[in-house]
Amino acid sequence: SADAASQDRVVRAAVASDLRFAFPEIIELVQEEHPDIDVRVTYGSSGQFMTQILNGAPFDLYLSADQAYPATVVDEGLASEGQLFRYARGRLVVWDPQGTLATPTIDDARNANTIAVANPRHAPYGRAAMEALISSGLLSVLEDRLVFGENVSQTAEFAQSGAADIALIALSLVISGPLANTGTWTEIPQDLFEPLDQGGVVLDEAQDFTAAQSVRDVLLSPRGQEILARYGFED
Amino acid sequence: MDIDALWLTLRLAALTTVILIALAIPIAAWLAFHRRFYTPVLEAIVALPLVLPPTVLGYYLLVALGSQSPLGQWWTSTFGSPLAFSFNGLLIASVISSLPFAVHPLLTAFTSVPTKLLQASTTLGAGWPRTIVKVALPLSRSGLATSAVLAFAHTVGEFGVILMVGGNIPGQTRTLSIDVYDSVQAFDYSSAASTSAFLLVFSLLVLTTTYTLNYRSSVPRQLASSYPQPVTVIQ
Amino acid sequence: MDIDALWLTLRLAALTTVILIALAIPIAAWLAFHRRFYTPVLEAIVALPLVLPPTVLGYYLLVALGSQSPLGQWWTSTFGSPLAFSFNGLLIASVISSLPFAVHPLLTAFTSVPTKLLQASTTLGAGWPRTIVKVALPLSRSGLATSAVLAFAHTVGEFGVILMVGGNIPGQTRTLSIDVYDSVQAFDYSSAASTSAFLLVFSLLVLTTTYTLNYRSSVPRQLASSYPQPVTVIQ
Amino acid sequence: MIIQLHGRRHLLDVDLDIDIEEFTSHVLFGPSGSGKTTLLRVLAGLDPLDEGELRVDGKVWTQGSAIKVPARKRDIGLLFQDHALFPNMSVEENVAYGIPRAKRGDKRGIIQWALTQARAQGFTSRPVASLSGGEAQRIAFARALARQPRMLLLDEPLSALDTPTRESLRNDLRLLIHTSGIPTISVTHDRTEALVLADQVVVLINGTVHQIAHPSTVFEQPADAQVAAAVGVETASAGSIVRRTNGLAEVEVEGARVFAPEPSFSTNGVLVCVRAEDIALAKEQSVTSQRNQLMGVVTRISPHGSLMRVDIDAGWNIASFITRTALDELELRQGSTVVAAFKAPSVHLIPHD
Amino acid sequence: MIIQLHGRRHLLDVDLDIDIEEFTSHVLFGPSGSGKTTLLRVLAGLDPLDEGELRVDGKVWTQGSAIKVPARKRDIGLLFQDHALFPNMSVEENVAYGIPRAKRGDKRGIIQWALTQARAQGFTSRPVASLSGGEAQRIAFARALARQPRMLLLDEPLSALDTPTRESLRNDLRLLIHTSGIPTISVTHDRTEALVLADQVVVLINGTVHQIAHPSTVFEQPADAQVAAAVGVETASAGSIVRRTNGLAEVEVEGARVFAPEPSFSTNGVLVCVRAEDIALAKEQSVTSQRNQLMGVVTRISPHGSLMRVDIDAGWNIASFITRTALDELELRQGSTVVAAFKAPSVHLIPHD
Ligand SMILES: Nc1ncnc2c1ncn2[C@@H]1O[C@H](COP(=O)(O)OP(=O)(O)OP(=O)(O)O)[C@@H](O)[C@H]1O
Ligand SMILES: Nc1ncnc2c1ncn2[C@@H]1O[C@H](COP(=O)(O)OP(=O)(O)OP(=O)(O)O)[C@@H](O)[C@H]1O
Ligand SMILES: [Mg+2]
Ligand SMILES: [Mg+2]
Repeated sequence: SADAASQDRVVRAAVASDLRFAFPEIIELVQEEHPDIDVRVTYGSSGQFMTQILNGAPFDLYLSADQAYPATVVDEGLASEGQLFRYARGRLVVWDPQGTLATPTIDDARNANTIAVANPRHAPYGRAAMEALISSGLLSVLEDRLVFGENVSQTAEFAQSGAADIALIALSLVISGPLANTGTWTEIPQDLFEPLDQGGVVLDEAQDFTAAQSVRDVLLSPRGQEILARYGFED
Repeated sequence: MDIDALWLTLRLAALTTVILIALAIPIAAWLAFHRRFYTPVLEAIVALPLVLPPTVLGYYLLVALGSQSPLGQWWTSTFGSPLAFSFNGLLIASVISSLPFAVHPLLTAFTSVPTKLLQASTTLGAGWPRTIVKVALPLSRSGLATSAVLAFAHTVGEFGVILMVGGNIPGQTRTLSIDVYDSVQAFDYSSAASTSAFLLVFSLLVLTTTYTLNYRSSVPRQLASSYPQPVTVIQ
Repeated sequence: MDIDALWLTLRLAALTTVILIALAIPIAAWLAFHRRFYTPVLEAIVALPLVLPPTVLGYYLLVALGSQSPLGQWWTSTFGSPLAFSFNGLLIASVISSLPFAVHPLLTAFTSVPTKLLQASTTLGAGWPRTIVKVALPLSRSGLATSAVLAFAHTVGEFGVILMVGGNIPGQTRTLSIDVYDSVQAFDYSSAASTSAFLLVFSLLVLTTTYTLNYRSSVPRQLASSYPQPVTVIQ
Repeated sequence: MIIQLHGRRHLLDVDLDIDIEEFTSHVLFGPSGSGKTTLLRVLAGLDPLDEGELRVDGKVWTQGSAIKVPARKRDIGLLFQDHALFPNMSVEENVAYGIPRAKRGDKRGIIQWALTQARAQGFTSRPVASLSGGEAQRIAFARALARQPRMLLLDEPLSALDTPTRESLRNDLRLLIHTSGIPTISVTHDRTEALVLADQVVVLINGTVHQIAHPSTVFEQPADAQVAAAVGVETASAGSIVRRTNGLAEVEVEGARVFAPEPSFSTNGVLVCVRAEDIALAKEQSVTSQRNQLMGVVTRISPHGSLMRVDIDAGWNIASFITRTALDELELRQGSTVVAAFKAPSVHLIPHD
Repeated sequence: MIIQLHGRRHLLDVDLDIDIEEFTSHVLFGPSGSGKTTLLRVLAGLDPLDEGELRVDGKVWTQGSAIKVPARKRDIGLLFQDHALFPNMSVEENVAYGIPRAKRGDKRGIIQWALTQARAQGFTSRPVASLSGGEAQRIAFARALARQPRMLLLDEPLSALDTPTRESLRNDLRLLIHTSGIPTISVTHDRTEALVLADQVVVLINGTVHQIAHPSTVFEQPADAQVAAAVGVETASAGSIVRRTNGLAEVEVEGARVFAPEPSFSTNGVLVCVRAEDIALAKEQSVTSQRNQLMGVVTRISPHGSLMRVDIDAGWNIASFITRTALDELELRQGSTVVAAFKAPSVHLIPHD
């Protein structure tokens, strides 16, 4: 990144883990449209980002996996209401990493010994997965076969390592990146859980506020939304 | 607070400590008393579990213990239940991840046992095992206590490895430390604070008791009377 | 591999080790040689950072060092840059989280220095500082090496605290262990494996060197010639 | 320097007032386990007292369990019974350790001097672990000496040495103490050592001081039965005074009668002590100045250092040291009849029972 | 049991063949730093050899740096010079530690017996840290003994004891060795100890064996100048044989002429040794069987144990031990003229230069 050094417009983005595979393409798009902007990304847990932002973490743009965290950041006075935006809606799938089932459905969970879901207490996909299990009346049956990952990535690792039989995780993880060709999956109907709307915010303290807004604009642009769609998000 | 988690944590920490001490004694004795040119390498290897981030160590352990691994399969076919996401799996994982803390302080203590006393033991006809149990170990009480304390405390506080290998199953593999972690992630700070405070006070009690007992018994009974006053070795 | 992260890790681990050793020597000496009825409590307190899960410890440290805290605000107003999410913040956090590993082995070693030698030193007119530097410390080489090795290895492997306090900012607070963690989260197992392997091999070299030097110099030069053969204390 | 120690510590229970400048060289003499090391440790400030106090020149150094002047400020050179050399240092570093800051300029010279005094040149740069027992003892002595302290406490300084080295070091030590003028308290078990070294001997038995006197007094006129046993008076038996005339006492002891100088005390129960070297042997009784001439039978002949010890049953069991030459001349063997002759002044009476 | 040690270790470099059953009690005698402890450690299997081998009854125990029979299988009771008691055990536990499994049934009895032999009853349940130096030494001895090993190696077993305890323990030890029949090698610096204990003395100087002989031979007829120095022959000066007649040699030594038995060697350069206790003093020359009568002047009078040492310049500087009684009778003081008389057989010649 020899020319990155010559750029002086830096945007430090805290990005939810489920965008890990999609976001690099967004950055390429930013480069194309604003060659002078250098986007530096940190992927991680949305909740942890919020804690850090509340304690002064030097981020300019925060892309969360839900809408509540960015709203809290606004409530705490670190961003203005007007900077809140919604950029995507996540999709939930049932994933069979071994590929023994051609089209694994949520009902196939009945035959699994161990089902991995993200921790519903703090991971948005975990909450959604639990709602889906409740709506389909499976929770009482499966309750003691659930294992809880710290986040969707770890939940996928439970299954990918062979320790869990199936996992309820984000679509974005199984159609792109290293897991793309592993196992089989089917989407869980969106009416089984509250929508996984993902929001973000540009922070007041942003080093280069307009540049951060530019990145947001690229993300929300049709070309940006098209990329997200390819990586398993709805708008 | 979660009584199940407390009970589980206690059982795990106590069992891990007992197993670790049982393992650490022969390992440390061998490293201390059987020096070869490669001994420093082995000493370093024992410290290695520390170098990997716990989650990563946990991932590798999960792969090694999971249902796809030979060990995991053998275990399942022998004992009827899988090793990953079980208490036994947790135990193995925390033994491995706390091994350095158990071995190294004991090794230090063994190294400072005067060689002449070990030689006296051998001229009196004692072999390795007797010499270690009767001479080296009693003279290494302080190292043994440190080993036990560090192993216990680290197991109580460990969560990366345990989360990965255990899957955070309530009542089965959810320890207090995972509980605190969950609370923090879920912004339930009051619950995190009360559980943390409990953990700290409880550990303080256990550790203080260990140190006090160790100190008491390291001063021979008959000499104790000569220490009615505070003992300051150097004025 | 990420050269920035490697360099950062090295700097952090080396500085942490140096600071910890400098802190551990007086603390351990005081605990070992100035025994009072409350000493076991202090010994236990030193072990407490271990009991909290790293993320939780990290959270409390973040709150203590962050922009909302008096310390954080003072630091920012004095040094012009925030403490949290900076290298200095990381350093403070890792010093605190690795403190037990530095203090306890050294404490064990100090405890086994023969009292008579300390007394000999005082009758020869030496006070505390000289006695510790010239007598207790050289006779505790093995404990000192263990302290340094555990502190170093633990800092290299630590990620919970560092992730929380540092925020995983590339080039600033992203250490190798966070890098590995990131790779695992991104299912980039080959990169995780190669970085892990590097970490392991690198640490093995550092630790082996430490132990070898320690062992070499603990055998007085003139005596070394009498150990051309492997040294087995007990046959 | 006046040392006043009145107190208890473990078995030790002493009332001791000595002036270690009047008599520069004190020897602490007593059987194994009598509290000699404990006493030195209390003086050095390494052990507190269970009760009582230690004053030096009127200043309180230790008061009960409180050590008022810490060891490092007492400016004492202590030679530990088990040496306590620093194993992490070379010989030279050990000796240099205690040299006060002010004298560091001439460090090399002081080290050399101390090593020479201790007869320990030649292993300066050796690691301590490679020293033999006797070598270690000499280095420990050099280390205590190199401080040039205001008081030297030597716990069995020569016990690990061979006879010739010990003899010459013993003489050197005496000279050193007197030329340097450093008051010294040495612990020893060895009679010759006490005789050569001491200006004054303190006899410590079972934790209490039994006698403080000139060395020859201690060995020839022990104050009581325990001292007699401790200094190894070969013949010490209970008897009773049957008559006192002209400054002489006639004593009945076992089957025999002997004459002794009339004691100052008035009790008649006594312990009759005669040192074996004061008893001469002859073939026959003769007219000499020797008051006591007892006829007896040789029961045992055994070597004793460079002398021979002859045990005689003369009614009373007595022992005599004679030279090998004399033994040959007298043609003694077990069962021979012999006359044991000794002057009245050689007989020392101690009140008893 | 035949011990054949041919090898080097540090300074030690010996060719030693001894039968420790023929002579049950060996004493290893030599100056400080001569390698005695090293030799015992090699025998016990604690130290390897730098080169060479150790065989016992023909079986290889140590071959160079390889210890073929490990220490714990050698069935040896070793008393360490610095005791090496286990500080974590009581006195009793220390003594019990080495009792073989087979004999554990009578453990209590054996402990009692060993403690009694070591004169160490009375502190059985004490922690080791509270023992005095001499007490620790006796416990260490009891611990080595309680094993009832097939060989005892005692490194200065009595050095920390007071004279009376040492004397009686020394006699007991001799008795013990002979009644139990356990072959023993003891290290000592003390001449009386060697004389009392040894059936045979091995003189080790500077790492090499200089003489193996009966104790009285070693002390009266040292094999060479170093042995003479080590055993502390008080007078040993270079001289030369000027005439040999009738089995007598006339030797010129410094300014004097003395007679000695004609030696078996033919060189004329000799070291003339006379033990101080063989020299009698008289006021005047007289007609006796004593060949050598040298007139001289007293240069120094000093105590030597229970005797007095008188140094005389008779052209040749000689020393004599006499009793205090004799000293008084002769009315000797510094500067007195005196005749030193000694028989020709007391003069021992050693080839020299
Ligand atoms: N901490 C202690 N507790 C109980 N008794 C002790 C303690 N320390 C020493 N003693 C006892 O006090 C007595 C005196 O010990 P000390 O070491 O002063 O003797 P010592 O005269 O130096 O003997 P030695 O000549 O054998 O060295 C001994 O009987 C010893 O066992
Ligand atoms: N590891 C070593 N390296 C070098 N020299 C050593 C070593 N160990 C011992 N020596 C030397 O070997 C010599 C013999 O030592 P040893 O301990 O056998 O003497 P010793 O005859 O027992 O003397 P002492 O009567 O003083 O105890 C000493 O000069 C000693 O310094
Ligand atoms: Mg003592
Ligand atoms: Mg020795």
